[in-house]
Amino acid sequence: PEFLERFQRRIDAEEKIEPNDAMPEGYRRTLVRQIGQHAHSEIVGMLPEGNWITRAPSLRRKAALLAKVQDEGGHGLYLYAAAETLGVSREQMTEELLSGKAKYSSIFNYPTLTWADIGVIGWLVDGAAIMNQIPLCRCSFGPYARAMIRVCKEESFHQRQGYEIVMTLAQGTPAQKAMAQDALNRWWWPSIMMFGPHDADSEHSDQSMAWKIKRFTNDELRQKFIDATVPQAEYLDLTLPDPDLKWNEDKGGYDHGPIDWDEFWRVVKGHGPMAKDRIKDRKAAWDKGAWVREAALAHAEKRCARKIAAE
Amino acid sequence: PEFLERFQRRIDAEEKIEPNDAMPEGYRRTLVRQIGQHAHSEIVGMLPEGNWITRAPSLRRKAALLAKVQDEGGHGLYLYAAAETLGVSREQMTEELLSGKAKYSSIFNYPTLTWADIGVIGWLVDGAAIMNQIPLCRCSFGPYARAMIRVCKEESFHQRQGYEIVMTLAQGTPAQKAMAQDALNRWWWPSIMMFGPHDADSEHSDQSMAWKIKRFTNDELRQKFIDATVPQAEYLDLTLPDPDLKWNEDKGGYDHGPIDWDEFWRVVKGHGPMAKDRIKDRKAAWDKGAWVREAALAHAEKRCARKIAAE
Amino acid sequence: MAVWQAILELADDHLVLGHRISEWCGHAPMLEEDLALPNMALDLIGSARVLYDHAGKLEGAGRSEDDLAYLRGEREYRNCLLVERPNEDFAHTMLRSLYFAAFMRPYWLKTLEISSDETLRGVAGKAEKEMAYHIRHAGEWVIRLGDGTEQSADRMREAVASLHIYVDELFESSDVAAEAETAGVLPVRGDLRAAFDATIAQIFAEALLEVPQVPYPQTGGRAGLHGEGLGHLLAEMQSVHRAHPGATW
Amino acid sequence: MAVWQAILELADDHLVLGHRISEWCGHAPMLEEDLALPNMALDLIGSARVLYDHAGKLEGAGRSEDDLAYLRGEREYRNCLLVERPNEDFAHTMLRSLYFAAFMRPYWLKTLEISSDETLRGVAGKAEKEMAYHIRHAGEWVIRLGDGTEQSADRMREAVASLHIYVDELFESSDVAAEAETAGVLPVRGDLRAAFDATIAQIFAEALLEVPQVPYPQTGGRAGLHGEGLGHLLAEMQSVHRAHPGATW
Repeated sequence: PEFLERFQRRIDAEEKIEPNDAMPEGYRRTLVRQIGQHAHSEIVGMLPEGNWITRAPSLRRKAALLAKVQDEGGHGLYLYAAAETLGVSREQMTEELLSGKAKYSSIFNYPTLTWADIGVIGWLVDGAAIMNQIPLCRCSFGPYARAMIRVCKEESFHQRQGYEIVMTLAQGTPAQKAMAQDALNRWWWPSIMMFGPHDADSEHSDQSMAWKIKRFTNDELRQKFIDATVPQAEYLDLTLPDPDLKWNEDKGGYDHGPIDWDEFWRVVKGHGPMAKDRIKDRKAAWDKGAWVREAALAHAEKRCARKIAAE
Repeated sequence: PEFLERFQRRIDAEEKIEPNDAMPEGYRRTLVRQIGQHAHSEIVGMLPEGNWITRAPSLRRKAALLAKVQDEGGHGLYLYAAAETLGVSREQMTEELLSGKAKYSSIFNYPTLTWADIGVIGWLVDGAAIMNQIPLCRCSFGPYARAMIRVCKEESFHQRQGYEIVMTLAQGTPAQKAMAQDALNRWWWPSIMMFGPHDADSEHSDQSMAWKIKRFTNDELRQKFIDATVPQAEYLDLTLPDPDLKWNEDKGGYDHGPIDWDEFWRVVKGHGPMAKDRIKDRKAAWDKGAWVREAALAHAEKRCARKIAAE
Repeated sequence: MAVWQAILELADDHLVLGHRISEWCGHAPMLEEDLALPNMALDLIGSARVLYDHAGKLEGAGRSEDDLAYLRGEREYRNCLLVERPNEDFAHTMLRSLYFAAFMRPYWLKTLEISSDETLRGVAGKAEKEMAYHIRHAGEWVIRLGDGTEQSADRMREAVASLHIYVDELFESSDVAAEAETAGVLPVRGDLRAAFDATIAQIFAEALLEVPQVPYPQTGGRAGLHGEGLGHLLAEMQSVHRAHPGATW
Repeated sequence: MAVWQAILELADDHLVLGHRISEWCGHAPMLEEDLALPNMALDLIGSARVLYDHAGKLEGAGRSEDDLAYLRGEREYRNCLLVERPNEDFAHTMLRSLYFAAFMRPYWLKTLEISSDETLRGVAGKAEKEMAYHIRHAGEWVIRLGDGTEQSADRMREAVASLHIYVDELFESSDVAAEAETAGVLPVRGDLRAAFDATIAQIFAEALLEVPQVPYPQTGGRAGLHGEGLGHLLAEMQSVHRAHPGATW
């Protein structure tokens, strides 16, 4: 209890907690879960966008998309590294992902159906992710905060790129504009849901706020996101698929229609349209690569043995 | 020797030899090799055409191509059955194919590069096959002769269908006509080579002629094929890629330019462009299907055991 | 009015499943199946052609069977999700065909009985028999694999776990289907559940398989909300046709 | 005059190999390779873009990089056969990249030295360094797998047996390439054999691999005589672009 108080005082003083510092078990556990989920999301997130690399309609877009998906892998890599500072190995986290024990962002269990999805994902999904992640750059746990600074910089580049793809489509042929509107219709609500349940129904929030792992509530972040996105959609002359969306002068923000929480929980619980396919896909890649990882290990050992023998 | 004479008399009297009849070992061996090769050719021949089923440009053509490739599988099946009457199992023949020990028609080691190839293969490759096979309907070995009657009927349907595809292309857009001409350029010489080396260089011919396994020489069949094909090409306003091709009044047939025998032997010896891919492809399918074949066997045994137990 | 769109759903089901099965061509586990699989594909593509032709005529905009098959994108395809599922292995492929045929056989029988559309009754008369064959052929394989080796039983169970979540969608009527049903042109999909369940129950019993509970069935195909595989299937299927606009084949 | 076509051959090599490598995306054997493989693909596609752009300008018919990449069919592509070979497994993929880079590195170095074409010297200056990295990265994997486990050594030998037959084509000059070489725009391909052989010999020695004799090398890519895989690759790659003629992306 005394320790907990001291710890909380450090947090309140905005001191960064570093891996070798003493920390409450709950703090550690929360971070391992959150960073792990975040890392897994980056890894699984490579799949829906990766689905369009081989069909990107221009070489410029193909290169940009490849680079983006690569960045996501990079985010995964440094998030795993941040989690590893808390004593959990990448191997262990990978196994938890593949066994279905660990979660990842539900948004990636929706399919990418047209090229426009690539634009809209960049614009909305990366946009929502940034809203969530900017406060994490000031997270009390040092390695996570530092990883997030780098992640956010790249994400905001992706977001601009996505918006630009959508703009090109919105200003393109009628078929292209329809494709953009269709993608927006499909991704809007899932993006809104990325901020999680309403504050009243959110489980982990209070303690995470106190520990400064979290700094804004789900609803606060969702509001920011909507307020930022509505004028962007208007600029593109695209319609957000929510007839209840309207400016509320009093609160200085937009009101939105009711969220379909049944759909939210269905997908969170692992019944999203692509849920099985994503894990099957990752598992197939992992299993198929086993012989390569084994060979790399065997070779490193041989080399090491030779070096010792030569000394 | 007395036996051989009696056997030859039966052959000369155009009697059919049946599986249970006594026959010279050489006769049996020649037939096993030839029927086996023929069966393998049908099986491997499913691959180059199968390559275009998923891309056939109209539903009518897609259905016709599927049916054609299925017929080839059917030919393989009854040719294997004919070979089995000579005491060699399908399993054994399959292993010889996959190990590279048994040969199949070299023509299938060329790739199908455009949709026009499907037309030209039907027209030329099936056309050449029919030339080779019609005399086999009178082959001295009964099961082979009977199988060939059925095969020839279907092949000649395929040949007309192929010619009709080429005709549609030749009368289509400039791009389609160019596609047809290109395919003809690539398949003409390999088709001509399907009849094998010149008579002077042909190994197995004489004995096969005496045994009435073969009834015409390679060059005779090649000449028939060329004479039949030249007017068909002219009718389509397509050019056969042989500048030396011209009518010879004296022999009442067309003369043709020199055949590239280096190319012929290269491909026969297993260095055709698709040689490795074809065998790899067949082997992958065979290996991937092992568990299915095992399960079918296991189930049949279980069922049998249950039936006995119930009696 | 919306009848042609309901027929289009049927046509898409048949073409997409036929195409998937045709992907096996030359790569089946045994030669007998290299003959049987194209047979099944041909039945399905044959029905698809008549259905597209009929839908195009009812639409009245001059679209041919090939226009409908080759010039619509993934969002315009209206097939159910089951038929677009990837081949995976022979267990998945056979189970997918069994599910589809176990639904379509009573569907066509009912069409014969109730439909006011002569062309559809014509398709139904032929297809009903084909579907009976598909049930028999695929069903026998499901039994063989389910009650075969340990490995084959595992794969069969895995196929059930993968594919059963797409079964409920078969019985859902989209708005356009409901219109066609009300008009007496096509049977009510939901009415066919008992027949389907009976077929599957019988085969699963012999195959030592359990019919799983599905709390959250996957749907969306009738609204063009497909999985990620269909786009690749169509990209390949339409590639030559689209590269030569307006050509005749 | 034919120089633009010689540059097109180069561009096709780079795009097709880059595309093949990009097919791995999200499916590499380890996360580090999920970063390294796109890097290699990006290098190649980056070079392809400059080369297409340059070829289009030299042709003078107003064709853009995307026109050249997306609107030519399989018979018009002029890449060598090596780069279109399927990914198969990680051993094949790494060996394919090693062969290509071991050829391209001296090619670009020589371009820097002799070419009269400023744009090409620009590409060469950047690409030479990238190819050095590809040799290092792919070469290290060839060594690790060749001298790793029994299984990995088998796969590596199998990759060599599959791919070495496509090596000789790298050093063949097509007619258009020969023109560009005579004009002093591009290096003579055949002159680079010694550099290539030295790179491979060194890596194979460490990887415990033998350089096979190839009595019948496979060629034809420069005449548009490809394998059956390229058509499928292009069907997929060009599908969206071709479905929307004239659109801007």
